[in-house]
Amino acid sequence: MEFGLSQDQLMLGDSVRKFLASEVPLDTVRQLAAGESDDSSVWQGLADMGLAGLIIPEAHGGAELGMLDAVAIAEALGYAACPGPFLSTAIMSAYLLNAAGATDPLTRMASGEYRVGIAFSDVIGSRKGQVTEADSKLTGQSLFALDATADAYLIGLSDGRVFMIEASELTRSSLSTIDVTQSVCELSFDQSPACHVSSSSELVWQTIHRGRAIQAADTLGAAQYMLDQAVAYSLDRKQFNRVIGSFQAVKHMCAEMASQLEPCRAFAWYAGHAFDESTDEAALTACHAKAHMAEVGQFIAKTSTEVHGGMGFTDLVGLHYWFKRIGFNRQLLGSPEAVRHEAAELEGLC
Amino acid sequence: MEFGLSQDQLMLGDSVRKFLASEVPLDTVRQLAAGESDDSSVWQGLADMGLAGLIIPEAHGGAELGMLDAVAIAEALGYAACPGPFLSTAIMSAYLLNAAGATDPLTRMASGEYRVGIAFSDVIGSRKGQVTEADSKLTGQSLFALDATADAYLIGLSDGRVFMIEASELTRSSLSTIDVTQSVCELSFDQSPACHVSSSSELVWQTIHRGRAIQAADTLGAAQYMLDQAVAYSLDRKQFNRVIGSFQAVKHMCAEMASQLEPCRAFAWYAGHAFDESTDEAALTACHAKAHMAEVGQFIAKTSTEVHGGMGFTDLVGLHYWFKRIGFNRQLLGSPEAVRHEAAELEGLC
Amino acid sequence: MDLSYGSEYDAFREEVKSFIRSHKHKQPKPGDGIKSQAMRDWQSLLIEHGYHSRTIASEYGGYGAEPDIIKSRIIAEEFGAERVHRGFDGQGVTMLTPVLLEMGTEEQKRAFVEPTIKAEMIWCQGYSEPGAGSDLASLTTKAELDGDEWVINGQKIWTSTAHHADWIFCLVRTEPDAPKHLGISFLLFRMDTPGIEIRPLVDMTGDANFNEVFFTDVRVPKHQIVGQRGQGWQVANAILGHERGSLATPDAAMNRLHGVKRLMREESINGEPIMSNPVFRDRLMKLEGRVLAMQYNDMRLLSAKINKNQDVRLAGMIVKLTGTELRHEIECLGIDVMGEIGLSYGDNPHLRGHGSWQYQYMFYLGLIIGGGTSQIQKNIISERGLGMPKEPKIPSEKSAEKSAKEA
Amino acid sequence: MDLSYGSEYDAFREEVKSFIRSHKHKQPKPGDGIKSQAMRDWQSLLIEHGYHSRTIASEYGGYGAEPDIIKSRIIAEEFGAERVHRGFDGQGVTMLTPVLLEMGTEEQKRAFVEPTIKAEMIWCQGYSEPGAGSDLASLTTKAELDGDEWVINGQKIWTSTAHHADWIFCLVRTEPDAPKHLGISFLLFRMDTPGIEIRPLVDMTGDANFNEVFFTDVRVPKHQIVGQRGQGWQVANAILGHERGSLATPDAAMNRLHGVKRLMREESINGEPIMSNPVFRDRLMKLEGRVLAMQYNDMRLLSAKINKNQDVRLAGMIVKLTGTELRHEIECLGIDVMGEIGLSYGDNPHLRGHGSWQYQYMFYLGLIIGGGTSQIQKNIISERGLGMPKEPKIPSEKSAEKSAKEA
Repeated sequence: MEFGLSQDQLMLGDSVRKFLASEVPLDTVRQLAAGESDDSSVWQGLADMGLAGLIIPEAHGGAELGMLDAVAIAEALGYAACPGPFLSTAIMSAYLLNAAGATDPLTRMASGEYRVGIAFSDVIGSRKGQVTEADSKLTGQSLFALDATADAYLIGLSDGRVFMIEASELTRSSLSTIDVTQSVCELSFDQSPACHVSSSSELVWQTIHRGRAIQAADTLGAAQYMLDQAVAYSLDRKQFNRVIGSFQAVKHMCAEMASQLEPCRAFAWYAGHAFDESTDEAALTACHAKAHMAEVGQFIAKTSTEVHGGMGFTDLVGLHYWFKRIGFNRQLLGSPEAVRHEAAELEGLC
Repeated sequence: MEFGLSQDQLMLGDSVRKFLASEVPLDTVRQLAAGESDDSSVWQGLADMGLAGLIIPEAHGGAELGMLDAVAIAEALGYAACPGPFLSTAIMSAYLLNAAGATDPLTRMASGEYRVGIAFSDVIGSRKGQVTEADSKLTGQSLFALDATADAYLIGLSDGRVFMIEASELTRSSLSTIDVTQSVCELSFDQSPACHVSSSSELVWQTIHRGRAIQAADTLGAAQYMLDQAVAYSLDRKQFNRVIGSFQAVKHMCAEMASQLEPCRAFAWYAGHAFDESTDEAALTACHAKAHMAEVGQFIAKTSTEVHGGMGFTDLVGLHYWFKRIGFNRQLLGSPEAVRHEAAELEGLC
Repeated sequence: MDLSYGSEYDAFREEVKSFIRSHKHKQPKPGDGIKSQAMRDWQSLLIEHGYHSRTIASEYGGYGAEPDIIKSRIIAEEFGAERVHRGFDGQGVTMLTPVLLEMGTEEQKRAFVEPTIKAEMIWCQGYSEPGAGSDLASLTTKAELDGDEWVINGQKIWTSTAHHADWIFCLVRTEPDAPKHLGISFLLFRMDTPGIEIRPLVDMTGDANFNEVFFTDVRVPKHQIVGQRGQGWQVANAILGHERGSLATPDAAMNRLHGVKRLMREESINGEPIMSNPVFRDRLMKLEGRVLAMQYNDMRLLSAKINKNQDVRLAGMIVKLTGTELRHEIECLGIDVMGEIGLSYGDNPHLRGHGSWQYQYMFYLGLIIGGGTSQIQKNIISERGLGMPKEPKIPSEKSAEKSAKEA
Repeated sequence: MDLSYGSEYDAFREEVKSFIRSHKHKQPKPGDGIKSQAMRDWQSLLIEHGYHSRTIASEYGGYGAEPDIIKSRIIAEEFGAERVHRGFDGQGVTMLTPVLLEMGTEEQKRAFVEPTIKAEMIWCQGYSEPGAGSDLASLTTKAELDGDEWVINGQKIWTSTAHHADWIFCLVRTEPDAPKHLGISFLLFRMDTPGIEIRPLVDMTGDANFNEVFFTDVRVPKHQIVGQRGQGWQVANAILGHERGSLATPDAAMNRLHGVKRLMREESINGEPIMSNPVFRDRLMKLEGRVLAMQYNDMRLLSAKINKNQDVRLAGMIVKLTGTELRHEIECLGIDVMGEIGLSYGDNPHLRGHGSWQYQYMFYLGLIIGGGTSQIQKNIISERGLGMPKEPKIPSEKSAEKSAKEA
């Protein structure tokens, strides 16, 4: 019996953390925020480490690892507020395409040269005019598609069917959100030719739940960063002749953050593991992990900023990029309220 | 422009507080808890001060005062965890009977000799078999009727009609709850002769909303007592060579209690005033005051107990009688969730 | 309980309404800056009619009326109801003017008050420093007397409108050997004095709402001090009281809550308006209860200004803490009900309310921190409001060293 | 990640199951007290088969097995699943026995361990005092040596099962002049010693879950001390670690959460089951997420006991704080969903779950406070878990007086 990451998983996480610490410093995020660069070189770097092909079968050039490995990596990516389409291309699209037997793009995805974004809003909860299909041609709009610079997109229709469409066949406009590290866009289709990938509603939901488990781990990492920074800042910053970390109020704020956050680590691990073992409660666990981590993350994002005082509010320490990443993960792929409602449905409570 | 209690209202509140401090000490509550006495002598004392007839017209022996006066008194009663049917007889029944023109019992109610309990569960939310009426005879059961030793009861039917029935015409059994200071009972009717009082659904709801405003004020008083006790205890109790009130954690717990509680005072006043002025939003304000005060009260009940440490958990300081009174007010006449739902309905939001 | 203002004020209210009707076309337009002629003209017009600087003596450029809180309230209500520009309200107007009138020399009053209230002289505030935030009295920016001039070196932070300001009112340490609260002086000087560098301070909203200001051998005439040497702390504290109350008004919170209601009616998911979601509706109602509590608390505070016998110390003390937290949560609900659309920011075409929800969510987190963090507020409430003991003094390193040396 | 216990444990699990099947009819019945023969027989049977006192050496009356956390877990799981009595678990068993085995003399081990684990000798704990709760080291109950006897005077509080106990293990101050942590000794003595008075301490639940115990010239043989004079603090702290973890197990929390689900399915209002109320359902799901987090955290803690390389210091440290608060909130939801029926208590015929909701709601507030209040827990987490500074020392009055005298 061993609950936790294996030696290999720990080493994988460590190597990603080291890479990110040296190759994706805060400046990278700032350049992205200033529109001076995009996430392509970061993504190529991650792909070179094998992250783009993480769960892709070896036969298609991937590492054929599991969701628990992915969780360990997502935590590291969140900790660094690392840009790039790990969630969309490396997890959601790779999983869905492979499971649907549409394996053609996988090799190029594993190498990092081909990015497949995700447009599943119609599945999760549609806002306005849904995307419709006739004769393998799509018409309509898809909001908040993941990855504004993908080469192709998987479009989830409200009936659970999934189509793939090349970026060249649609109109795309990037959408600004609070979080510059995770790009989204609006897609417009007008009789745009698309390729049928799957008709399994079950598959599209399995994909979404995997995405949610990854989001939970990403928020875990981002929140851990914010807690670590809060403790470090409180031990450095002096007011009233004392480091502020010696005030009981500040100590208790940090203790409350740690108390909420620490159990989330085991939770995120289990959420990954449940998919690897295909346990019955994998979907339910992913919903709960995503919703719970969203709430804990929000508390920590606010509290860590408060511990930093005015500095937390400025761009000087850059803490707000993590604050916003946590906020982004909260709303995308289902708000906490929506996901808890799904959890209740999965349990047959409503 | 003057927002607050008048000089007369302040004096009224003060005289009640003084009376309660000397005549209704903690021992009274303990005797009640031990089943060694009932609330009749306390109620006679309050009636002698004019509280039983507070809102009853002078023509029927009452003081003909308003809901703001009643709020000021309810706060004092809550502060002392004072037993007695102020809510049921002096406010709800007195208001309803007078408004319905059923003025016969009012004089005896004002003198304190006649108590009229309230059985409105069927109106607020029925649990099981509702009370039915045929030929002015009631059949069925009513749960959690206010006042286990009343001389008569007002029974609210689910269609909003109200009947009055003498205690001798029904079967009654007292129901134990956490709060020994406010008595409730179960009533059973079997073709029991009753007297029609009103067919106005509006009137029964107006009565309930008044009751809620009074509950809010009662909880305000009880919570203020718990905050005052927490501060006093923290300045007395020493640990680690310091009064615990000098620890920032304890100070901040008290500051948080005060921050939530202090605005409730103005809220409770306004809730009473809104009825006196018959403003359109009186019902809505009462719902909000009741629900908000229930949440604030719960926080203070828990936090004050925590400040008292183990002492708060024991019966030695008796703090738990206030804890339970706050809990009682929370659930009776509509839980916070139910009352907020009603507020949303009153605003036309659902 | 009497919530009417009395019939004697009805005429005054009519007067205000009539002014607004006939003059509101003259108010500055959204693009007009604080230094525009439109702003100055509007400001003069308001003062002339007594709707700004109402109680400031006419010899200093004000309207010269007796203080009347109800009249002030009526003005605020009517301008608010009609959404008409209330006039320029910079820190020179709200913070410096009251202190000059109380503690300035006659010369200073004559020189500064009129141009300040007429928006001809824009001020910024130089209090906080990177190492002196909550513990403001630890500030280290120093001013040394060199002949007839102060020579200032150091750095300030959180200086809003520094780039527009003509002048700064600034706390500096002039008596390095005095106990820390007694070594501070309050200086006034021009922002174009050589040696001043302004760096915009971008914050989490993406805007530069504040600045850092650096002083290198900035030379200031000796007489440009308010109060005596070493009295700066008292001078500043007289003003700080003015600042804190205005950060979180319950009426603004109620406006935002109504904004959330509109959002919940207008936004739909899977064809259902968000308002039909009972979980969000319950959160909305919970917040409404809290806002109502703060609104009635505010009426109680207003009442206490008019009726001197009402004790509202605690009721006033909790406003900043409770109000800013409440507002932050209202903005959060606004974001949450929109789902993914709630993430929109910047030039996103799907923004609702011009992106105000995310912006205000962050800005109010800033306000929770600024003007006395929630932790400082709780200290104040427990100590001054509830009579609990102050944090035990920890000997400063300096004095610890000192006593070590003496021993 | 490997959540199986491995095939080598399957046989052991079968063995436990088989024992339970064939013996469970012998377990004590609900009415049987801790001193009943049924309890003692059951206790001996469990020890004989290695399901209680499993790792205690057979020379001291235990089963004498090597420690095996997985076997212990399997025993717990199987007894839990079948709801079979786990054996007597009083403070003598859980707290005193480990310390005797570690720090007692050979004579003490032989005299006390076997009767204790066999439930023939019932113990109570004498640590807390009215003036020494969170600050336990401030205890003032004193023991003075008079010839060959300690003479004890003072008072203890929070002494559970004092009225059933044969013996007490007790912290007393024996070295009044030593620094406060170094002046304490750990004594064992009979509860029928003259001079001991027990007063039941009724708590908010209405039960007397605890007692006050008063000592007046209680005379105790000198050798009934564990460890040396003045070592009592270390002895006690070795035991305190054992106590805290068990207050809030996530499995029990999940059981209670399922109880809330049952309530919500079974209770109706206006003919609608409460489960159809989305607001309560959302609260239920929120709590379920929190319980799951604690359950997986618990699996991580178990794993770290088996796999020595896993660091779970922080994960273990937060269990008491988070678990008790969570449990309190679950009980609260149970009350809230019932509306007015949730108020039922005592002999009310409408009680659900024998009144457990209100009882546990209060009892868990007691647990939030007891065994280290939430404030103390947060101090520990921030200091030992996050490496933040200790609260600055405030000089004690005594030492302040002392230095004043010396000066």
